[in-house]
Amino acid sequence: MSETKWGMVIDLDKCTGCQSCVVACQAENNIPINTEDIFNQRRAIEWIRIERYWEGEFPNVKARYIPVLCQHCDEAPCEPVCPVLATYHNDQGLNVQVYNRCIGTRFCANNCPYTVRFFNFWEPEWPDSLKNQLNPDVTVRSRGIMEKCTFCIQRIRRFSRNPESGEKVTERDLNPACTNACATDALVFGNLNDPKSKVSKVRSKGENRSYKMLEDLGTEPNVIYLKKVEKGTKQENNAH
Amino acid sequence: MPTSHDSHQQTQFSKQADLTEKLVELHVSKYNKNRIFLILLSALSLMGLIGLIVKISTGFNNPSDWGYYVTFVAYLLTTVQAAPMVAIAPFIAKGHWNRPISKIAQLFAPLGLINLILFIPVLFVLPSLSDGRRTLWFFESLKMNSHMPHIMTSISFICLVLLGIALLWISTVPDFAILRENSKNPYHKKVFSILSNRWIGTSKQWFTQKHRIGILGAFYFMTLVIVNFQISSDFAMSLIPGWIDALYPITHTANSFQAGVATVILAMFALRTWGGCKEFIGFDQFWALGKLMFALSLMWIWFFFSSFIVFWYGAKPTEKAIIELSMTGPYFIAFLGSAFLLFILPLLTMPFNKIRRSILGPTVIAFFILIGSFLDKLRIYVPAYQLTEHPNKHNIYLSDIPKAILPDVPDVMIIVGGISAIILAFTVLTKLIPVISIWQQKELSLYKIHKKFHRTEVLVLGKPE
Amino acid sequence: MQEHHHRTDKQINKELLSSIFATPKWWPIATLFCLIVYLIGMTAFGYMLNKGIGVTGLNRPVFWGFYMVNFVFWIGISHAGIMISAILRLTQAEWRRPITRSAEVLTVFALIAALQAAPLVHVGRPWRADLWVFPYDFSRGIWINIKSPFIWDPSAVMTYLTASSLFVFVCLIPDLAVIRDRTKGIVSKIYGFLALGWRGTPVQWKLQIVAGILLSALVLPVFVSVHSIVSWDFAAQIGPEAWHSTIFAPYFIIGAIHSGVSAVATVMVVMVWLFKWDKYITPDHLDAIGRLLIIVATAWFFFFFLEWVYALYTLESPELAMRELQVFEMPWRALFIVFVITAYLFPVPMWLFKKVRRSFLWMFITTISVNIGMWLERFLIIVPGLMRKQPLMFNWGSYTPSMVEILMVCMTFAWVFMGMLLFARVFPLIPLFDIKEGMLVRDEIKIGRAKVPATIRE
Amino acid sequence: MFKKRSVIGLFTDEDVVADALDNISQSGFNSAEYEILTGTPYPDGTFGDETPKHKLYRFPIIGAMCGFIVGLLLTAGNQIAFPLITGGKPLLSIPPMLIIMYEGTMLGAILFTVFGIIFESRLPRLFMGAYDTKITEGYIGICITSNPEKMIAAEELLKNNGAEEVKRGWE
Repeated sequence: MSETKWGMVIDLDKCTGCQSCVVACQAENNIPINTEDIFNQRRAIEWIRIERYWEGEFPNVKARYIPVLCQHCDEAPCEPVCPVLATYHNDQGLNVQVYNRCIGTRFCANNCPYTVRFFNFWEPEWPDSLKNQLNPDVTVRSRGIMEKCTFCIQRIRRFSRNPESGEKVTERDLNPACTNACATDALVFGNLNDPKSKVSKVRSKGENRSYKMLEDLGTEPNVIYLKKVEKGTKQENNAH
Repeated sequence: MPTSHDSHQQTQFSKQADLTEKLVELHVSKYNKNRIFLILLSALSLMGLIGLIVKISTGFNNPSDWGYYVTFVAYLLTTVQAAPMVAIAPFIAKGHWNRPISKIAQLFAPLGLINLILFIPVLFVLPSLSDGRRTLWFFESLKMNSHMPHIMTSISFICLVLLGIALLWISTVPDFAILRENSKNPYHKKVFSILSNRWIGTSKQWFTQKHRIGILGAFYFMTLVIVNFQISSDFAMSLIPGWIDALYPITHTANSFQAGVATVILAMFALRTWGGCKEFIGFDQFWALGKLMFALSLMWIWFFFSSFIVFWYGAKPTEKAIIELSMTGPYFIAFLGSAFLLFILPLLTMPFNKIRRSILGPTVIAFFILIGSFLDKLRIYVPAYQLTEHPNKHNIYLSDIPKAILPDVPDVMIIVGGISAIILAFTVLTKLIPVISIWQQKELSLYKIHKKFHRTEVLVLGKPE
Repeated sequence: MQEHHHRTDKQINKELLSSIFATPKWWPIATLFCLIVYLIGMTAFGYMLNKGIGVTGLNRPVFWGFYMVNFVFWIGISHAGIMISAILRLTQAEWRRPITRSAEVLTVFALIAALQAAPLVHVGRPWRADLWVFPYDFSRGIWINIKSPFIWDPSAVMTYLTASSLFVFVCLIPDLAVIRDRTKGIVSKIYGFLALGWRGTPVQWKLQIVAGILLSALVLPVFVSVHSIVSWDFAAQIGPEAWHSTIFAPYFIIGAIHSGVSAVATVMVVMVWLFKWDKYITPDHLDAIGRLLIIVATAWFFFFFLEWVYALYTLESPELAMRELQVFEMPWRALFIVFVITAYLFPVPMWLFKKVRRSFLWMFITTISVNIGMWLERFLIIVPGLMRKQPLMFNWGSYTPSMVEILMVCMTFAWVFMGMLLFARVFPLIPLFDIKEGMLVRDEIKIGRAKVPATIRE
Repeated sequence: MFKKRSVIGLFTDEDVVADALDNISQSGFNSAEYEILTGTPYPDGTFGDETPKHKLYRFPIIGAMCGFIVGLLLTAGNQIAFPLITGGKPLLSIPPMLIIMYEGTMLGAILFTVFGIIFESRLPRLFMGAYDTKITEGYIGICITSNPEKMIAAEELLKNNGAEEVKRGWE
């Protein structure tokens, strides 16, 4: 059991569904532009997406937002099915994807219950004006391979490298782009094994509202969701 | 070539006549040496009856006491009541080798009565569907009667037994006619003439006879599958929370055929050694059944592995729990035993012609397969009945695995007594009904001819339409 | 009852080698047509190779489509071949004799078609996919993941392909000798080389017969394992809830036998129509295979029923949603109805009539309909399963195949027809020596006036 | 082996062949020197010859063992050589190994069987020796292979025993 186990807590009570995390992720991770016809082909790539569900009947309809990203499961179904070991579990609890090894059987994508794995159906293209904004730390994926949320592993690497070059490394450098972009602090990232880390604190605070997505599949996700607080329920007081 | 045919024509009548004589003689000959044996058997069966009474007196409130009992009922279903399949399947496939042993297999059908009696207490043990468990009867959704499993299973069980008795009777009618002619005792004559149901052997009667046997056999097969299906799903699977295994009924049935063949092999061996049927039950039968048994054990492991790999790979919490419950957990020994006896042992022995083409080889393997299939039932049924009193049986999780329990004294008494009762009943039946079907033997002698082919002796097998 | 045409060896050689020495007029045209369709499909593949998987109809979450369906279908077809010949050899059924070879050859070509259908073409980077089976990037110490069903697949399919091709070759040797003796010059040399100098000594014949039985016994377990493993590609997954069922292995197997035996029957009819071998493949053979089909089809239907019952038994929302999609939503509903009718409700009642079983035309129609149904069956298992993966309705999708996929499906069919035609051009599709042996061991028993057909056994 | 010569006689009737074989064996040719060639598999001992012996059954067993071992080494070695945790499954998981080992076993068994068939039936045979294409037309041939000086006797023997045609060949 290694001391670091990266994880995320998503407080649905704070999520406003503003999609800023999605935009930040697209910018950080060199995700190809999802044009209209790509959307119509149902081949859009968004490593983190906001799923919107309607609850109740008119007139009192409630909109529910839930940000879904790779859950970095401890017992990830996507890992064992890859014939070429292009995806495996590293010692920091991350579910990593090795682009060079991937041959694109799309087996992992089928076996992911959260459908958060994406296939490059086309060669990604950017208009010349945007070519220079690509993130140099992140590979530009070619066509025919899988990709998915990495918890911005490039930032984790930079953070853990902890350069002696004097530049000061803060929590913000570690956080994935989505977490930093979240206006309401709904996403909290950090080391789940370290009780002093912010993520552990938030988790323990919201213990009674916490759940994992599709828990009965036993995939042991490292992304913990905190239930939305209904008005007039006793959860309300210990929500904030 | 024509010469051989003519000679065959001439000998035909005399051949048939002395074949009949020989077989009748074999049937009526009283071999009394096994009197002590019979007394012993009846004593043991009596002990079993006592055990049953004791068991019932303890009441049905605690299902986990009844685990071994239900296992035994399921076991009898998969051995004794599956045995007639040996007679049915090759008959439909127009096989010749099974003619001498078809009656032996059919003799097991009426023994289902014993199992039917043993089955009655199980109905009281099985909880009603009102505890909200998953069930094939979709209790909640279809607003079914909460005792659906009890009712339906009893119906199909009774059908199975009745079909078995009918099958035995119909296929014995011509032999009864022969006995009617050959018995001196007027009382016997009367009984046989009733049983033989005015059989005089017109070609019409033979025609209907063939079709009756075929149809009854097909129905017996279907009913057997259905009963296996109901017992395995309603009396085991649905009691284990979160166990969704669409294949288990099939595994159960396949194992029942395997055990049924094993049962018949043992009976054949007994009759060959002590019943004086040496010249009718030969290598061919043991060889063919041995092959069949081997094929069925390969089938068993295939079904088992297909279930296992899906659970192992899916590794949902419930699936892990099931694997621990029925394999790696409390009943690990039983699982190991069943896997070894049902698959590994046949695999290591049966491929070799020396063993397969002998009398003793298949018999020994059959004996071990019977033990193995009991262990195979045990590791499923016993925990299932421990779980019915599980604290959280209503949710799909199987939070804590129960400890293994051993059979108590009444259980052992019932199991030993039941088996001896089966043997006793079988022995008695062999006295009443010719163990070697006379008409089948005669028909066989028509279609199976040894003939000279240039310099060598060949076997000519006729395949009537 | 059965009409027997007794033929001398000379006649048998002449008539059964007619496909080689007296090639029919239509042969070049038919082969050329298949070749053209095949090349069109190959062009489509090249286009996909160039542009990427995007040219197909695949999307998220339906990552597997026509290619996988077609793969499973052809694996299924490939099964009957060996199944028929092996089972019938082991049970020493006389009516096997004229159909074993064609069944085995069908197996080989269907397997190659399956390889063309999915594993090598449907991946994102085919130029790397061929490194699966071998240690992958071993120079960098990176190996394959044997836990993946996609590694079990190649191991099983390759074993099966090797086994069945060797099976065909071994049973071909005596017939190759026959052709060797009928040809001159270089052609004769080639056939002689393939025949390995066969002379027909008792030992050689003995081994030939033993080999038939022994190889059958060895190939049967392989054939069972192959389709089980293919089914575990799906059943082992927990993503698509509807796939995660233990019954898949036997269900796929029995389905494969159902479609495959029908395919063999179709091939029999076609052989009679094209090569006029009606003296060797008689209505009796069709009758026998028809009876077999009734049993197989009913067994398959029982498994189909079981799979449904236990899907409902789970009472899990994605399962129910998937079944609902299959039965109640267009166009899936229409496909489902067509599938049930063509795969069972139409052919099986037909086979109950002796007239149908003994008529070439009707057997052709019914067996073709079975295979249409079985193709749809695979489609209705794979695609709806992916469309309704999990309770997260936000990700529920749909799928429509693109032209490229359709062309590549046609390509595989063209490949199999072409393969059979080419084989028939160079090798006998009906095993000569088996027929000759059949003529030799055929006998009859006179009982009174009746003549019971009989066979000589050792 | 070039010392040997061989001669073949063609027959049509099985019983004639059987008698001929008797005479040949009586007139000092041992069973290694003559063999029957047929275009059809006849039941054992049709011509009164002893049933041919073969050791085919040991081949698949050896092959199965080899295949099993290879499969075991490949799968186990593979998982140990490149230890990556996937899906929380044990590093050395048995069930997948079983599947591939099974395939290996069957492949080994089948390859060895085919090899055994070819080996046991003494194929490929480089020199056809005395042979006639009529044999695949239903004629039954008796081929006598022996020292050159015994050829004349053999030819006579075959002619006298009702051979329709006698040909010489090389061995």
